[in-house]
Amino acid sequence: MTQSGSPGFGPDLVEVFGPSQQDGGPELIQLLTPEGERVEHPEFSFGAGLSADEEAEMVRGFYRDMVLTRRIDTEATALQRHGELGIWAQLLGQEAAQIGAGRALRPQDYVFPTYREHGVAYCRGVDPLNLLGLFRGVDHGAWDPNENNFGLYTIVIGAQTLHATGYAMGMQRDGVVGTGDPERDAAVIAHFGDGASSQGDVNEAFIFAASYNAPVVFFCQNNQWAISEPIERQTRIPLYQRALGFGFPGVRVDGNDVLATYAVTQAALQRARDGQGPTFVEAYTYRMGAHTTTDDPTRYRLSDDVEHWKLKDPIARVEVYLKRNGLADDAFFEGVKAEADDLGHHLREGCKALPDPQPLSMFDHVYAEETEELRAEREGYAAYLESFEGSTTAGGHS
Amino acid sequence: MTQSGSPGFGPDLVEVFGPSQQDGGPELIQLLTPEGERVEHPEFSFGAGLSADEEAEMVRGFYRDMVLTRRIDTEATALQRHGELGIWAQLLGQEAAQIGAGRALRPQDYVFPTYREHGVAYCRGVDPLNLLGLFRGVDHGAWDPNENNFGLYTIVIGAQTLHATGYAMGMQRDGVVGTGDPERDAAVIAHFGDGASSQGDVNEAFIFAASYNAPVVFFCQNNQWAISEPIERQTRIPLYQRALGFGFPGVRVDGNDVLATYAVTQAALQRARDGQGPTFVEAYTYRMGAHTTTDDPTRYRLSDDVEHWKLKDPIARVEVYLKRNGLADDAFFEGVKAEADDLGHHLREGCKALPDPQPLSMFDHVYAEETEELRAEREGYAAYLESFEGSTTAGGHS
Amino acid sequence: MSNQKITLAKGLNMGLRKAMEDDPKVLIMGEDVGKLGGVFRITDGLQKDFGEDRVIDSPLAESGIVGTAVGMALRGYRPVVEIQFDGFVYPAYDQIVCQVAKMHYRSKGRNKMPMVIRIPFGGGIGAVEHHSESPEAQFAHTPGLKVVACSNPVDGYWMIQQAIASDDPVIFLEPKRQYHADKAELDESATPEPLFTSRVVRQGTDVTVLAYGPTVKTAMKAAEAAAGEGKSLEVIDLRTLSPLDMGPVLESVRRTGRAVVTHEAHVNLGMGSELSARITEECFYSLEAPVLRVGGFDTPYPASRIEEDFLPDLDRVLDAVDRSLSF
Amino acid sequence: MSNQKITLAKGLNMGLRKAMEDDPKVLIMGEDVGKLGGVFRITDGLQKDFGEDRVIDSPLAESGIVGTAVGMALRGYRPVVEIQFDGFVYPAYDQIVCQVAKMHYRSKGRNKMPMVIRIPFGGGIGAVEHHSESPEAQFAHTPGLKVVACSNPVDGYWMIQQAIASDDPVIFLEPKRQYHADKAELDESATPEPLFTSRVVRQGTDVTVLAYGPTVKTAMKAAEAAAGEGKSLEVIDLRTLSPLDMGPVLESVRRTGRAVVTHEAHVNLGMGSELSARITEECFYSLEAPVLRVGGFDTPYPASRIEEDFLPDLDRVLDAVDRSLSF
Ligand SMILES: Cc1ncc(C[n+]2csc(CCOP(=O)(O)OP(=O)(O)O)c2C)c(N)n1
Ligand SMILES: Cc1ncc(C[n+]2csc(CCOP(=O)(O)OP(=O)(O)O)c2C)c(N)n1
Ligand SMILES: [Mg+2]
Ligand SMILES: [Mg+2]
Repeated sequence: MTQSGSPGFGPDLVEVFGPSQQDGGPELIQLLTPEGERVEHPEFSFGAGLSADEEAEMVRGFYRDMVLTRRIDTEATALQRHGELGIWAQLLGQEAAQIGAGRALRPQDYVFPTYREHGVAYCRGVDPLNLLGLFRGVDHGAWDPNENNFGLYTIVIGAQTLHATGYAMGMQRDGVVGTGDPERDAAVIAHFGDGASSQGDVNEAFIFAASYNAPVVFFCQNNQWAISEPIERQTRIPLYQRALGFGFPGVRVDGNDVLATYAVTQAALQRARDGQGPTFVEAYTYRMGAHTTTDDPTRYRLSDDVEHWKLKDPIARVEVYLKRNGLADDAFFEGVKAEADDLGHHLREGCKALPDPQPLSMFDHVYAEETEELRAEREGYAAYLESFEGSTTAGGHS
Repeated sequence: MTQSGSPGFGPDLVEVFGPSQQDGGPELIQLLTPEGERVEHPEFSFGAGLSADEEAEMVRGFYRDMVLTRRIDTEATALQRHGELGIWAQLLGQEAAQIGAGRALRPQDYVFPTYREHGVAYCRGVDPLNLLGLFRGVDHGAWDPNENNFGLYTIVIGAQTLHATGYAMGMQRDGVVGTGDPERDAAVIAHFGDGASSQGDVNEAFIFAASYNAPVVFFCQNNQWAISEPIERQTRIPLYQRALGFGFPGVRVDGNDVLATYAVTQAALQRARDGQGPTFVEAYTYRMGAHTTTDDPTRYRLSDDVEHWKLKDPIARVEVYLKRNGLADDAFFEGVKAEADDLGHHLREGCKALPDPQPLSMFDHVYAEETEELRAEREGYAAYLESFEGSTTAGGHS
Repeated sequence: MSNQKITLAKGLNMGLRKAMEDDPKVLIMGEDVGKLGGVFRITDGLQKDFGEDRVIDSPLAESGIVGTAVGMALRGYRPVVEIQFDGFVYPAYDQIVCQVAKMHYRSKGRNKMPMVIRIPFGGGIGAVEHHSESPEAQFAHTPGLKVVACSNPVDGYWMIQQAIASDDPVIFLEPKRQYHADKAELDESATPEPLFTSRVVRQGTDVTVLAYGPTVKTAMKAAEAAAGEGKSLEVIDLRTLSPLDMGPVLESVRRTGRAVVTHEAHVNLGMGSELSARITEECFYSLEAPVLRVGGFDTPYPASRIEEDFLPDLDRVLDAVDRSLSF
Repeated sequence: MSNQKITLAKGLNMGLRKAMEDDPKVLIMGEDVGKLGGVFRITDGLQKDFGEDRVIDSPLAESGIVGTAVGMALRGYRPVVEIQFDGFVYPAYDQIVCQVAKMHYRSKGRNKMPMVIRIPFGGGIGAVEHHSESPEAQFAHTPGLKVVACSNPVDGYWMIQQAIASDDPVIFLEPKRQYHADKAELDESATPEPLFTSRVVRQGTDVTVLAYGPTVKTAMKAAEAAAGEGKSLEVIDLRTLSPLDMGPVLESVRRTGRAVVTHEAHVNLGMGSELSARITEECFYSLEAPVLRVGGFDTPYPASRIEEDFLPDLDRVLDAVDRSLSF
């Protein structure tokens, strides 16, 4: 920011996206550099209270999580190319943000994802095959949201942030906030993107969460793009500062640094569980792939930028760190690779085997208590379908 | 604010509405105290560049404006009590905020009001009788918005802030922003309330205005209440700080101080005209009356508060100031009173004389280019009405 | 408890109170629902008795109210949302049609959405713009929602409880000009009819008049007036708009051969269109005349001084009855 | 300029370009409409040629887009708003029905609202939830809006220009699955029919089939197939949904005595209801059968693997034709 401005109104806010921004600026919380070096941060730390072994075990776990998550993504992308999925929303480059956030959760916490939270789903124990169903077009979400406290993917941008806030208000009423019992106290995490931050719903979620001091963490993956719209279109100051206007804390963490993302999210969730209210976490990252498999980012962004961000790969830095410090041996890396291959196999075979829904299932679950008129419609269509039985084509004329 | 908090997230935001808040807190910009004393502010001043006479003339003008505005309000309230209006949204107590803002405008600026901006309407030269039409139910707005650059009242909370932003974007495209020509450069002012600040639309307006650096002043009259909801329900930090999260300046001005409101709004408008983008002005004031004539505030607020705010009356302090400093004589005050009486007469007589609309006018102006089907509907209804002509009652059966 | 004479406002208030007593998961959310008791006082006294955690005053944001209510419902609560006036439901429209309506479907029945969205609707109260709308057709067009309209104090009492007990989201329309208009005797020990049923409220033989919410009274008055002229109107209070309970309607029209539908909503694409289409499909050979529709004109709601011209009244209903009879 | 074969996407793109060339007040606003040219490339190349001030990439907020477009229109511009997919119009619903639709009325004609809201609509593209909706009935129910749907490349070219030239707000529906489906020859020197008119696209004598947008093609295929079976269908492309152009419809139904309406929107309270009601009112004595409706079922839009079961196809249209003929 420049420091000149009109009298009385403080500094003018121009040029906030200077070159320093590409690296997240001075406010970026980082604990592991792109080069794989551990660094200190005055406020947040990773591994406090853990033995060196425990800590190494956790980092290896993150590494494994990220590799498997990336494999889910690359397999799904390939499946889409082969026509097995209608579309796929890639998370390439956002593995650390998602694993850091996902691993900071406790079982009793609840997650409201967007359509790109494959890594978080994985952390919650959702079979990734279930994610594919939606993109294949066999259903709108195959997992039971209440089994792993992982809500369904939400496609209408930002809508889920209000659900998250309301859910958190429900937790307050259930007495599972601020009791001091770590098994009991719970929080909600709401995922959304940088683009979503412009939706009225998201800003209303901030207002409600602040007004009721709801135990919710607003976890924004700022991957710099909303399809073709750059972050500059949504905000002219660093996005995490949005929270300040609503009266709760906002922080920017290096979303490609799994240690920092974990540490920050963990602390934010704990704040919420303790009854201290909402926090905004901006995970500063980059969408390395296309928006979805139908998008063509070459129309709107420079390959230079992509190259720049390649150097910050979230997995590579952990690998370097583990290797350089002798925290994992070849067997470990080979083991993870083998696991990933198995997962790939599971996805490829499983995806193709996903059964197409029965036409009449279209009428299921419209209501908890089905209406007469819907029943009649279903029966009418069933009779209509039966009228073609025996004829060579599905329909008489097509 | 207390200064303790969770590590890394800054201070906890509790108790932000301590007792100091009732007076607007240290950030309140004030140039004329409730006791009628002029005070200095490091950033804003009133009367710079004016001779003492000119300055006194302006203050007397404000006084007159406020008295007449209050008279519009009390007459309309009385007319409602007498059944001449269906409802009335009183502005009692908000005269300084509205006159300060209204007088800071240039003719080429454009105003987007709520339903309570009677004082601003008056400043724009809208015949207050036209305001009554809407509340009487004879139309949805009788004035020509383009005659005085004063838009129609908007009832859906917050909707007009987006219109204001879009209008300001239009001004940018018309090349009437930042040219340096004071006759040419223009800005928009968007009025809204503290309650409105929670609407998605208002927050989206902030985002669009910031993103395009639109020449718009967001002028919020924080009158502490949205019907029965106190300001604490909408925000837990001072409202003007909302702007900080969107990357543009926000200030809190004493909305019962016409000099300060004028000075601050004038500066904010100038910023906009100069091409420096949006500003948020929180005019800190109090709704002395009911929300509307159908509201009963005794159900939800303490008369003590009302008493407290009575001491800050926006007109009384100017009167004291003018008198104490010998800037206006009895003749002046009597003149203003006589003018107010004339205005009252105009409103009483005019209101009762406002013609009821013709039933068939209901079909007018639905479209710029009327449709066949609407024409047929109108004709059908005209024929239907005619079928009763000559019968004793309007309808045959009622 | 002895029977008492109550208004619609009172019936709704008592029904809400009963539902809150019966089930601690029932919550009320909305603007001014707390100390003020809502601008129409429908929630009067409830916050005092059930506390701020169950009667939740909200920030001024309808999408926020409905969206957080979705979250509450996901957590196992049964939120009853008050929209202050019909014209202010639109900021929440996205949450209602994309989230509330689809959550159960999307989740294969794993997430229930037991939410009631109360909307005071219709005109005739001399209000300014946006305070007299009739948005029902738009919700009835949306699968996943159920839509009902009460027309009288006793129905108000029972229907609100039934709507709250429903595991499906219910758009609950309250004819605001009836809130304090007429009193009726409530017998709290009675057994109400099921929620999603229509009811013949006056028997007749010549023309079937279909109404709901505020127009039920209009239709009854028209039937009264018509009787004086020797015409026998059967009046049906539809009560449920989605699903429609076509049974009583078809039975009636098969007898009378004629139907008039009346509502305050715009005629074009209003409930009357759907009723006309269905009646014609089902009773084609019984119909002596096309189904006629009497509703709000296809203009924005006009200034209130001419709203009585916009709104269907007994004369316009009778005019349609006459046109039907002379077909 | 010589005639050329174009797709619907191209027709719309050319029409937008022409409108922007003809009138400097025409602006385009929306998500990704700039460099990307929109997710369907309908605005391809326009930002490059007309600049960022006229082809305005917006923040991700539909209410914001429409609301600022209202302001632009008040300032004298003619904004053309792109909504990325049908299912994402709802966050802007309030601005559309309360502001866009009512501004001219409220202001007694002093504020015009020459805005076009383009919505790619309908299904059949194998998309995920919210990308295949048909929201037209809700807009057609709203006085103050005009609603049209194009069905082919040539209409796309002309209708978008006519909509932009209209001083009233127009909801402009584009059948997204037709964007790149078929090509047609465009003669830029032709004189188009007026915007708010329906068109007989195939003459016939036995049953009138009414369609618009994506179902026009379905209806044409059905007519083709029916012809093989000796049944003569007249197909009308409605083109305008509000106002309806009932002239050609009534003329046709009076001849055929039978009508089938087909659209992708839910049948309940869909355009078919209104057409059924009006046709029955106007042609009561000519009708040999009730108007039959073939549309999307009254369920949320299903998973795409079964969307072809949800959507009306030529078999379901022919089934309705047969039912109509055997009445
Ligand atoms: C209300 C709404 N508008 C538009 C869209 C279309 N759309 C899908 S994703 C997207 C961009 C989202 O960007 P961001 O929030 O940054 O998330 P990201 O995709 O980058 O993860 C858009 C515009 C939508 N899904 N919902
Ligand atoms: C979208 C919408 N919701 C609800 C209302 C009903 N309503 C009218 S005024 C009001 C309170 C507004 O409070 P505030 O913004 O503080 O303005 P004030 O009335 O205090 O001037 C409410 C809830 C409305 N007009 N529009
Ligand atoms: Mg993004
Ligand atoms: Mg207020």
